Amino acid sequence: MSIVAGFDVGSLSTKAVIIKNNKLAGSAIIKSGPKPVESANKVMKKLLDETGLLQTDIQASVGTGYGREKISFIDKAVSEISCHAKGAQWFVPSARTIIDIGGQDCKVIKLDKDGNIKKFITNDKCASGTGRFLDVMAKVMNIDVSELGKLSQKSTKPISFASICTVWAQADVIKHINSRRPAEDICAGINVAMANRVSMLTNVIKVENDICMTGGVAKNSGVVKALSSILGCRIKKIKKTDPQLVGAIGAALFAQEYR
Amino acid sequence: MKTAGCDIGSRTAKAVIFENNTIISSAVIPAKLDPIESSETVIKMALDQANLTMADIEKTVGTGYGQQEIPFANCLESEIVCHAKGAWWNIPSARMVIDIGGQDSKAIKMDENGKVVRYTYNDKCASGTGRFLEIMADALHVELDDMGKVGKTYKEQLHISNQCVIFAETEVVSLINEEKDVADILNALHISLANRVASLARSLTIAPDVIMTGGVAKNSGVFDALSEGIGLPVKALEGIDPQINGALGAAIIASEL
Amino acid sequence: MRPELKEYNLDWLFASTFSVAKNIGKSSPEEMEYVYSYIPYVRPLIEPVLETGKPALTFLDLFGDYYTNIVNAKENGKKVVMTTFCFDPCIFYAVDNLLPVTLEIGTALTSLAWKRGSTDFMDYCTEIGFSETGCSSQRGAMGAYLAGLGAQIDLVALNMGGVCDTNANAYNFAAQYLDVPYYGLDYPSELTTDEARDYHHKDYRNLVRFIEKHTNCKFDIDKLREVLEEKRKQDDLMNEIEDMQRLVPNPVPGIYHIMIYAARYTYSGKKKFTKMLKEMVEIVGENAKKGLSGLRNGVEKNRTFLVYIDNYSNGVALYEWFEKKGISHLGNILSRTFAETAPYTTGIPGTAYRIDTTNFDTMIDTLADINARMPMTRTIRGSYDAPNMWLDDTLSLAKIYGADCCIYLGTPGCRNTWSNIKLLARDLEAFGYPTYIAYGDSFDSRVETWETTEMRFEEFYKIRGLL
Amino acid sequence: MNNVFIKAVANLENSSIQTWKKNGGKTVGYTCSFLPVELFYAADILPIRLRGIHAHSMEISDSYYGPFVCSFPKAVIQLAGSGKYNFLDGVVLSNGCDTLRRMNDCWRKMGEDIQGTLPPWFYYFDVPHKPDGHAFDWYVNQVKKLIASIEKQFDVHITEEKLNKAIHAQNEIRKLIWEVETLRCETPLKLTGSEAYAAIIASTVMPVDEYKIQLAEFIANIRDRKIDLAMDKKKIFLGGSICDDFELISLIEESDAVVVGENICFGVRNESDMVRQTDDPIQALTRKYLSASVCPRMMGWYKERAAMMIDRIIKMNADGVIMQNIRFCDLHGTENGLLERDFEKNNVPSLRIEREYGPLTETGRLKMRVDAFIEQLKSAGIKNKKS
Repeated sequence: MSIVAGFDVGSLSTKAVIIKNNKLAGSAIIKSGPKPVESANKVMKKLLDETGLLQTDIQASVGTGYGREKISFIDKAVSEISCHAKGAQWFVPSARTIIDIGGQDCKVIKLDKDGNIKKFITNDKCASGTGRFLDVMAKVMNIDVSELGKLSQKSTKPISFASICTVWAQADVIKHINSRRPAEDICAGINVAMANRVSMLTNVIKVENDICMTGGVAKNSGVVKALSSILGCRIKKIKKTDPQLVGAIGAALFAQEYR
Repeated sequence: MKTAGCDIGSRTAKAVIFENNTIISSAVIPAKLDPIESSETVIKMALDQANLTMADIEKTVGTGYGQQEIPFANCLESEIVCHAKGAWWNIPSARMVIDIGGQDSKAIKMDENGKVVRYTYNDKCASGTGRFLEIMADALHVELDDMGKVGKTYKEQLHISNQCVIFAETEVVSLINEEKDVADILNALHISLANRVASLARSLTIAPDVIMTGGVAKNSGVFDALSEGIGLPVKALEGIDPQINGALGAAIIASEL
Repeated sequence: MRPELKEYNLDWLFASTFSVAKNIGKSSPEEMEYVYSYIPYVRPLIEPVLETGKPALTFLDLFGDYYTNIVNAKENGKKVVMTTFCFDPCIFYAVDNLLPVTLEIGTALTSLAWKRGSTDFMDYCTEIGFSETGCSSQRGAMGAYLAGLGAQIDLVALNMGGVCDTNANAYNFAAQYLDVPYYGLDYPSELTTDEARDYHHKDYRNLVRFIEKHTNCKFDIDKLREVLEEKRKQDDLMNEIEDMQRLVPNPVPGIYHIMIYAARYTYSGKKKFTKMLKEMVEIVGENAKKGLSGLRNGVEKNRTFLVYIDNYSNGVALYEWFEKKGISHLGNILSRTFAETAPYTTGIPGTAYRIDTTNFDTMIDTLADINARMPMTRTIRGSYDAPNMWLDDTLSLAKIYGADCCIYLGTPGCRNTWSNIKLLARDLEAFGYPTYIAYGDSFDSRVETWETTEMRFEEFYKIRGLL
Repeated sequence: MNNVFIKAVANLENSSIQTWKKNGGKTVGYTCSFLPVELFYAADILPIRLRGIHAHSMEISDSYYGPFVCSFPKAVIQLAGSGKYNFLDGVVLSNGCDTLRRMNDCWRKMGEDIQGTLPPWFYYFDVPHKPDGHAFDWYVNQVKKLIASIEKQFDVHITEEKLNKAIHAQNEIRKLIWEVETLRCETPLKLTGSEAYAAIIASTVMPVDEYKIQLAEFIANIRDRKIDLAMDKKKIFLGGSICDDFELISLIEESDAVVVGENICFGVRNESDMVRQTDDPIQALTRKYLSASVCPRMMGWYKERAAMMIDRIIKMNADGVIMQNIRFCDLHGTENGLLERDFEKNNVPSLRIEREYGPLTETGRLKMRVDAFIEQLKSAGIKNKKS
C-alpha cells in the first residue's frame, strides 16, 4: 500500500493532501501565517487529524509553493509549476495546457501527454492578471473575492478601465464606485481585464487543447467565461476537488514517484 | 461664522468644523462603499461633538475622491488645494506638503500665502500609497497602527526595492519565507515607501518647511525615513491629526467663501 | 488575439469605412443616419471632423484612397513598404511601384475608430514575442500586419536609429519576423554641424540604393521633382496655417492638427493632401479675417501647447474636451515642418531645410535634410536642453503661439521622453509655463482611462488658474 | 572562488582603484561596451565601467527619470547622486540605448541640484547604429575628438605608440578571458558561472596589469582542479540585458544548474573581439568596437547575433538558454522574443524572464521560474529514476 503526502505552502494559503494508492485520501487548507515552517507544521497536524494517520504512515512527501525550501519534514521540494502541471493532468488526463492563477502570479504551462513540461510562462510585467489583482479589487468593492464571479454574471455592459497597472486600476474602480456605476458591471469589468491579461500570456505559448484551469481564480466563473471566449475554446475545470489543492496533489504525485 | 470641511477619501472619510480661525471639532471614519453615507455619518459625528446641527453650518466645502457625492457641500475643492491650505494654516512657514493617501501620494509646493505653485502625483508603476502599508500589515499580521513602533525595533537592514508596489509585496513574501524578523521587514517597508514618495518632492525641488500629512504621517517609521529620503527634517502638523488636514483645508476655504 | 478579429483585414476595413464616410457630407440627414448604421464606431471620429467642413471630406477621401491603394497594391503590381511617421513618405511616391504603410497613423486611426481600439493588435505583438513595454504607437497597427490582417509587407524602411531606438527596434522586429529587407536611417545626436549633414546625405543615398534594389526600378528625376514641388506647396500651405495660428483668438480648429499630420505622414507629395490644405487655409483665413476663434463655440479661454503628441485612445475625446472648455490647441511636436518658410525657423542657422530641385543630387540631399528634420528625428535626437532640441523648440513655439500652459501626453513606451520629461517640465515651469505630465497612453486606454485623464486635466487647469 | 575578483566587484571604489588613486592615478567612468577603453590606458587613465550595485532605492533618480524606464541607468544615477561616484575624475556617456543616452540629461540636471555630483570632465561619445561606411568614418572621427578632449582635460599626449601598447595589453586580457570561456566549454567542467563572471566583470574595474596577473593565476588554479561541477547539473547559457553582478548567476546556480556562458555586454563574445595590431590603431579599434555589432542597439544585424549565439550554445553544449531582460529594456526584451523563436527552431529549450535590475530584483519570483525551467530540462531524468 502506498501513502504519500504533498504540501503547498503558498503566500496566502497553505494546503496539504494525502494520496493513498493513487487516490485522494484527505486534504487540509489553512491561511498562511507569517512563518512558513509553522504553516507547514499546522497544516500537517490538521491533515493527520482529518485522515487519522500518523506522520510515520507517510512513506514519502514533496513540498511546493513559495515556502517549499523551509518545510522541515519533506523528502524533496519541487516548483509550483511542475506540481500544478502534474496535479492538473492527473484530474484531466487530456490536458495539454494548464492555466494556473495563484495569489502571486499567473502561470501557463504546456505539457506533453506524459506530463512533461514542454514550455511555460509566468507573468513578469505586473500583478494585474494574478489572484492579487482580484483580491485588491474585491477589497475595494467591499465584497469577498469569491463573489466576483457570481456578481458579474448579472452584468449587461462590463466597464472597461485601466488594467495595465493594478495600483491604478484600483483608483479607477474606486472612481466608478463613487460615480455609482452598477457593481455587477464593475465586477464584470474586473473579470474581463483579468481574462485579457491571462489570455495574452496563454497565447504567448500557443495553446494546445485541452485547456485546464487551476488555482483559486478557477472558481471565478466570470473570469473563466471571459477567458474561454477570448481564447475561443472551452476551458475544462477540475470538478472532483477544490482547484486550490492541485499544487499539493501534484506534489504528492511526485512523492509517489520518488517513493 | 461656522464652516465645515468634508474629505471623502478612498479608505477614510473626515470632517472638520471650523469657526473664527479655530477647529471646533473633527471626525474620522473608515469610508463606506457609499460615499453619501460616509459623508453624512462623518459630518454628523463632527457636529455632535460640537453639539451643532447642519443648520449651524454656513458653508461646507467638499474634497477627496468622493467629493462629487457629498450632498451638503456648497462647493468642491481639489485635495491638492485643501492639503496645501490646511498645512499652511497650521504651519505658516510651510512651503511643501507631502501627503500619502490611501489611493495616491502627492507632493505640493506652495507660496508664502499657501497658494499652490506646483504639485505632482505618485508615478504610475512605482507608486507608494497608504494602501501598500495596509496590504503589508495583512501579510505580516501586524496592526496598522503598530507598524511604526514595531519597525523601530529592527536589527538587520533589509531592502524592499522593486519598482512595482505589487511586486514589492511578493518581495515581502520572499522575506517572510526566508524567516526574516517582522521588525526588520517593516523597517525596510517604511524606507521603501518613504523613498518612493521622497522622489515626488525632489522632482519639484525641495523647499522647506516640508510638512507630511495624511494617515501615514502617524507612522513614525515612514515619517523619519521620509526626512532621510528628502535630505532635510520633515515637520508634522502641530496639535492636529494629520489625517484631517484635507478636511481642515476645505473648512478654511469654506470660511473664505 | 480574439478569433473573431482574425475575420477582418485592417486595410480593407479602413478602405471601405473611409470610402463610405466620404459620401456622408453630400447626404441628407436620413441618408447620413443610414450610412452611420454601417460604421457605428467610427461615428464619434467622423462627426467632429465633418464639423470642420470641406477639408473633412477631402480628409476622408484621402484616407479612403490611401487604404484602397494598399488593399489593391498586389494586383496593381505595387510593393508595400512599412515605414514610420517620422519619415517623409514622398520619396516612395516618386517610385511607380511602391506604396507606404505608416504604422503609427494606422494605430492612431484604429484607436480612434474601432470599438476596442488597437489593443488586440498590440497584445498580439506581445503574443508573438515583442516586448509588451515597447511603444504602443507601432504595436497597434504592426500587430495587424504581422498577423496577416493587412497588406503583405515587402520591405521596411524608416528613420529613427539613434533618435528613438525603441521605434527602430520595433520595425527591426517586424522586418525579422516577416523576414523582409530592412533599411533604417541612422542619426547622430547633433543636427546642424557639417559632419551631421554629410552623415544624413550619405545615409540617405544608401536608402535610395536600397529602394532601387528592392523595387528594381530607378528613380525618375521628373517624378521626383514633381513630388518635391508638390511638397513645397504643401509646406507653404502648412506654414500659412501655422502663421495664422499666432493670432488671438487662434483661428485654427484644433482637430486640423491631427488631420494635417495624419495626412502628411501618409500622403506627403500627393495632390489630395494639397487640396485639403488649400481648403483649410481658406477656412482659417476666413476666421482670421473675421477675428474668429477656430473653436466651435467661438470663445478662446486658454491656449495650450502640447509638448509631445495628442491622445488618440478615446476617439477624439481630447479635442472635444478642448472645444468644451474653450481651450485652443496650438498643435504639438508633430505639427511642425521646419521648412525654411516656417514662422519659427527664421534666424536660427541650420535649423530648417530648403527644397532644391535643381538636379537629382540636390533633390536627394533635400530629402535627406527633410527627413533629418521630421518632428522627433529633429527635436529629440540630442540632449533635451541642447541648442535646437526639445526645450529650445518648445519654448520658442510656446512663445510665438502665445501658449498659456503646456501638456505632455505620450506613451509609457517612450524611453526618450520619459527619461527627461520631468526635466523639461521643470524648465518650462521655470520659464513661467505651467506644465502637466499625463501618465496615460495616447494609443492604449487601458493604461489610464480618459475619465481619469480628464479628471486630472480639470484639476490642473483649475488649480493653476488657467481657465 | 577567487577572492580577489569577488572583492574587486563587490565595491564601487574597490581597493585596486583606491591604490591607483593613492599613486596619483586618474579615473574615468564609462557606461557602454562600445567605448574603446584603450584610449584611456594610453593616457595612463584608469577606465572604470559604471555599475549600479547596492542601489536599493531610487529617491534621487526617480526625481529625474520617469517611471517607465530601465532601472539600470536609474541605479547609476542614484549612486552618483548619493556621491558614490564622486571619486571619478571624469565620465564618458554614450548612446548605448535611449535611456543610457538620457543619463547625460539627468546627470547634468542632478549636478545642478546636488553639489559635487557632476564630475569635472563630462563627455558624450556618439556611437552610430551601423558598422560600416560613413558610420565607420563617423566613429573614427568621434575617437579622434575624444582623444583630443582627453589630452586637453588631463594634459597628456596620446601617442600612436602608447595606443598600440594599450591595444596590445587589452588583447592579452582578451586572450586570457577567451581562455576562461574555453575552459567553460570543457568537460569535466572546472569552474562555476558565478566565479567566471566575477572574473569577467573584474576586468572592467581593475587596472589592466594587475588584472592580467590575477587572471593568469586564476586560470592556472582552475586547470589544477580535479572536479566536475557539471555532474548531474544542467548547463545554462544566459543572455539579455546588462547584468553587472554575478548575483543573478549565483541564483541560477542555486538550482541544479551551472552557467557555462553568457551573451551580456561584458567580456569577449568571440575571437573576432581582438583588436588587430595595424599601423592605424584608430581604424583597428573602430573595426573591433563598432563592427562587432554584438548588441541589439545595432538594428538590422539580428541574424548575425542569433547565429553567433547558437554557435556558442552548441560549442558549450548548453542544455538550455535563459534570456532575461530588465523591465522596460525593449531592445533586449524584443530581441529575446526573436531569439526564443529561433532557438525553438534549433530545438534549444529556452526561458524568457523579465526582471528588475540587479539589487532591485525580487529573488522569490525568479527562483521559482528558474527551478521550474531546470525541472523541465531534467524531467526526462526523473522518468529514468522512477523506472
